Amino acid sequence: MNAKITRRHTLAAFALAATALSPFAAHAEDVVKVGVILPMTGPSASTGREIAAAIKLFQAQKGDKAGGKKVEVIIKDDTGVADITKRLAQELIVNDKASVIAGFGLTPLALAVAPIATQAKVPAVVMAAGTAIITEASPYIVRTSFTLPQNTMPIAQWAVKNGIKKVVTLVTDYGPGIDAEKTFVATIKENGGQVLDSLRSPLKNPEFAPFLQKAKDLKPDALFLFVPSGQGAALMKQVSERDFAKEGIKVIGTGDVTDDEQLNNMGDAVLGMITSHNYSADHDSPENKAYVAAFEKANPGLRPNFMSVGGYDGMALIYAALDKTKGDTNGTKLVEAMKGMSWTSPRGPISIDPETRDIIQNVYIRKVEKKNGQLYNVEFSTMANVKDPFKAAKAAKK
Amino acid sequence: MIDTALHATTGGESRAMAWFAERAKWRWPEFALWIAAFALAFVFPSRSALFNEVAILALFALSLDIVLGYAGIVSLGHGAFFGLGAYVAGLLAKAGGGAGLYSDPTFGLLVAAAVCGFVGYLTSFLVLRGADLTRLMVTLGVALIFAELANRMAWLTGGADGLQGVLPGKILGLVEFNFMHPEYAYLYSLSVLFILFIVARKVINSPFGVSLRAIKGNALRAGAIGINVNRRLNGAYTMGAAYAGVAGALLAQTTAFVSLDVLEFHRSADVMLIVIFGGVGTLYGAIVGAAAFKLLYDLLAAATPQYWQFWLGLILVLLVLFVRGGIMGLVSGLYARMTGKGETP
Amino acid sequence: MSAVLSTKNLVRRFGGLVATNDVTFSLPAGARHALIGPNGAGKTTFVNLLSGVLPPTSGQVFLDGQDVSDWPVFKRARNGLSRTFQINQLFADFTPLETIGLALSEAHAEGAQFWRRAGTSKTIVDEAVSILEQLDLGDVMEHRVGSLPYGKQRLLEIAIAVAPKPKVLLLDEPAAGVPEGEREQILEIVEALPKEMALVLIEHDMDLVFRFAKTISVLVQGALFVEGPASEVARDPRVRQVYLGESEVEQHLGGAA
Amino acid sequence: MLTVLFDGIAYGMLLFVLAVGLSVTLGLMNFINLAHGAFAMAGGYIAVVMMQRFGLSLFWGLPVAFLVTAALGAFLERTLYVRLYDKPHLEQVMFTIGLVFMSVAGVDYFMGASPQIVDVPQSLDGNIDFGGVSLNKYRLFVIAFCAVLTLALQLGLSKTRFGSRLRAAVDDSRVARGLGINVTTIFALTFAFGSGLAGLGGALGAAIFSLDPQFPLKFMIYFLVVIAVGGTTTITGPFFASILLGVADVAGKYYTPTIAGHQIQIGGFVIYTIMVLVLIFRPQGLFGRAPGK
Repeated sequence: MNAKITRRHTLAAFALAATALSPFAAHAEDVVKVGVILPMTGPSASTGREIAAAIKLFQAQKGDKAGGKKVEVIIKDDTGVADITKRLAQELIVNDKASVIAGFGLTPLALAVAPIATQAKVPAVVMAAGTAIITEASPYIVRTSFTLPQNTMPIAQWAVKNGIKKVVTLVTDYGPGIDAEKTFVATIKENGGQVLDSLRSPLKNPEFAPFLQKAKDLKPDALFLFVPSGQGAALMKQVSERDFAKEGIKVIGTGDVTDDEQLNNMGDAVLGMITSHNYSADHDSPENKAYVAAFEKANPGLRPNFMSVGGYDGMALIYAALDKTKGDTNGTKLVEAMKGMSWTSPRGPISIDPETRDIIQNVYIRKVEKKNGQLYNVEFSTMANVKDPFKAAKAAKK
Repeated sequence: MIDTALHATTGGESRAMAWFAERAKWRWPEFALWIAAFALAFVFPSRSALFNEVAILALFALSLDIVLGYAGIVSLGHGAFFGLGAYVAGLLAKAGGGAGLYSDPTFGLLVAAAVCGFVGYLTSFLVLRGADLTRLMVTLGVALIFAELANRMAWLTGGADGLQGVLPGKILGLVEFNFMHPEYAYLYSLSVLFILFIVARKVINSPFGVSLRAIKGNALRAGAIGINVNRRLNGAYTMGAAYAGVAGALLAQTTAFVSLDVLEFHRSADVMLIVIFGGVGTLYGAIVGAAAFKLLYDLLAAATPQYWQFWLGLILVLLVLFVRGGIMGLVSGLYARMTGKGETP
Repeated sequence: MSAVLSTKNLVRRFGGLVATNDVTFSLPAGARHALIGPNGAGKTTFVNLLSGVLPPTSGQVFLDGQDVSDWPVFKRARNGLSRTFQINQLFADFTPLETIGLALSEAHAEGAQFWRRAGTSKTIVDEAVSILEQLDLGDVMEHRVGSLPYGKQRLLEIAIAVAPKPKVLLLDEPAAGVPEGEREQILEIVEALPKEMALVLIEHDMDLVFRFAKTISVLVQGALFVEGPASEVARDPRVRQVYLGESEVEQHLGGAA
Repeated sequence: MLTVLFDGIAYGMLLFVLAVGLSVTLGLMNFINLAHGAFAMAGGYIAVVMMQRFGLSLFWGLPVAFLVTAALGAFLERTLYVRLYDKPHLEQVMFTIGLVFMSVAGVDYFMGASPQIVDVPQSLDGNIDFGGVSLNKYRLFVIAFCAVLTLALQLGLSKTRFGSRLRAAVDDSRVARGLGINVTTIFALTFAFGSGLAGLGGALGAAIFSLDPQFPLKFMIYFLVVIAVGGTTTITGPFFASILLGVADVAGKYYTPTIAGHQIQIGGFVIYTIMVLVLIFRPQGLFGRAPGK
């Protein structure tokens, strides 16, 4: 009697375990799964949150149908650790039969997934990571965020035009930072400028003071800054302490530094700072006005930043590709459909370069100003249809 | 009195021999555990990527249990060897380009073990100075210096972008790693874990292993009976380092990628947590702890991707408040009750 | 007779305090020696210097004629210098069997073997069992040491030190804390130790000292005060004055006379 | 050059205020409290809430941060920590890491994942010239504040009855108990005070580093470094260790030696290399006493 009950219990437990562990075996033919892998916890959590919010907003606005099929988004947290990203990608493709994977908060996370995308022939839409080389790692990688050379070149050219001759660069010491540094330095040097020093601060570094002090002591015309999304506030706090303006040193950077999400927290010290970037929440277009309003309504207290539009446009691209293939989820066909796709995003007109699968977009020169008591990056100059300069230079050499 | 004692020796020796044999005997839950572990590959092949992570983590935890649980060296920098092993195996597989000796996975494991064992032996001399807090910080410092070196040597390691083009060859020249079949990678990692576990179990039950427990139990007495305490600890630390290197190598081979986070602080901290969580100085604690930790994480992260850390923290806190000796403390208590014996020695 | 253990001008200071003051001392093989002195005379420090637990500030220690002053504890132990501690130093999670097995495998230089199971060497196991039975630990040899009664633990403390058959054995208050009824057993065991083993007993209990020791050293304020055959030391008036409680000495002298 | 020293000292002073409580708990109760950083984070967020929600200035945020975290510390000490004093170190590690995880996720839940910034009061904004060197007013304030605090701590420890009892308890808690000193109460008060100091440091530091839920994990290593280098038996030890590390860290990042035409960034190595070297040559820390007599 007792034994029987125990055995029945054991069986039940097994069955339970089996359902918990096995993939959802039955899935209807008319569902397309999009596996999104983002850092939702850990140091890069804010990137993940912005993108996840944008994806939810997109689906709330546009519905869950594309190419005649239901699009189901599965969001996973990789905590920003590469081997977990890779495993999640593998599970999403093998178990959940995801037709597209997307997300990828940091460069190594995207690169870790590249071999899988290639082997599985599944499109990987990069919504955040910004090192130039990523799209070269697999023919199935398509990017809707930006590349750092793309965002850096315009500010470098702006600096040259505005009579800046001597510069110091300070970037975070990892892939994107080095990309930004190289692009900026090359552009300045090509135009006869002088780079006094190139400083790199460790990725995990709460204290920027010594680097900033060194930059100040070198007395350049301008200091160029790049830090990843999330560190801008801390950096600008310390920049404002140093009083660069008094020494006649202009502080410029990519828009990562004056990240919309944190801009309001940075205080008046950042007023007047000039940066170049692919997106500002202040971008003046009906698409963007609607986007910002809807985003802030769905996420009170959170302003959409450039990471969020990467996620939003990534979804737009996936939907459009599915529409074009009429719901065919063959990865090669999807990537083909994505190539050359162009549409108007909240950030302005964008398209996918058919050659490199990287994004072509306008890059704006902006200045931090106060509007209705809030700080915004106000765009005042546009560089239209910028291709990733890194790959453009490579193509030119060939 | 002595005379009577001498006469009373009948049977004492055989009883003693039997006691030693009994203590090292394999018990049924052990067989059950390993059979279940191998069976998982066939029952749930689709979750094998997760199981593979568990197996690698278990081996990593096992390596720390040798150092922490048996040699009693508190290390908060064991990730140094894990990362070193991963880079060694990754660079080898990259150099081999998917074929030949360099890309041979077994060769990669052996070289990783040798390199990490050697570096472990050298660093063991630094680590053995001082008490718990000092050792904690020296190991941590060494690991952080390693991480910074890997970051600086981007020409070799790929720096912050990670090491690309890691192409491990066929396992034993027969089976290819195939991401559509994560169970191959899992079975590979699990087999390595199993073999190294048997080796560790044998070593722990050897006179050397007994002397390690003695040193941990009472270093003063251990020295007074003629044990060269430092030399034994050098040995244990070397072994732990080599094991950690193999775990790192497995990660590099089965994910075909190495990034800087193999050397990050959180690896060392997590693995220490896992060993304590599972139960220190039990060997199985490392394995059970790794499995419980990963599966818990997987469940919690699926349920609440943003706030899983809270629940994991709560479990750790409750476990310390209400259970002694981690999961193995719980398990051996239950086992003792089931078999009606006292606690297993 | 040459000395198995000796010291030359041995000094140990702790800051300003001189715990061992210029001690030159020698112990012949097979000695039955007692080291006595009032509280704080530096007896335990002296034993720690002999066994290598503490390094000397200056002076030398010789074991079998060899200068071992900078040898660590384990090396002296391997060369035949064994000791017990005033406070038990045992492996609480071991069994007595395992403990003695370990001590023996170290003595046989098999302690670093890692590729055979402990307990497979029949000579060691047999020897361990016979030692345990001699010291009345046979019936508890499979019990956890931490759970043994204090008296048994004290016996094990001696057993560990005796097991490797040392040339010199330092017994630091072997009967300390042992209930009255069990002291006799410890004394019998000490008395029955092999003749060729040199023994040094550090003890407060004068019954024990005078029953056991053939020679005695008296340590006062870290320095050797008096040294000589037990009967002479007992009669020495300076010793009476400085150290021995008058009544106790009288009692022993009365007994001896 | 002077500015580098100045920045380093400011950084070191902050580290000291953040870490000193941990040093005392470790020395006094031999308890490894890895959750110490969580108290610092709590202090920082309390200051943020005071300033953002209630519009108070940082000057008010500091004492409130101190008091609230001290109360929190006292509460947790009495309810949770007290059960762990007899447990092995490793279980203390697991327990306090568990607390860290809970605090990280908890703060994330209530305050969000993005970094918070504390505004410096108007009067401390900007720089002043000091003999040709321009010094940041807020950092100057941090140095002055921490220096006064350290002096007060040192005086409190050496001159008051409580201080002498505390020293006795740290020296040998068994003997102190025997002398009729109520070690339990002393410890509870010290723990609360140490937590309060951490909270204060968190609030002070929030205006220099940004504050986010990862704070306890990010700074855990720094705290441990300070204590390992400074030793746990005094408060001057951790103080000098903090200053040493602060200056070394800042200088290591400022000066990049050029070897064979390559700039070598030593910034990432300096602190850890110093620590490892110190511990190899003085395992009990630079200022710690050797264990035993």
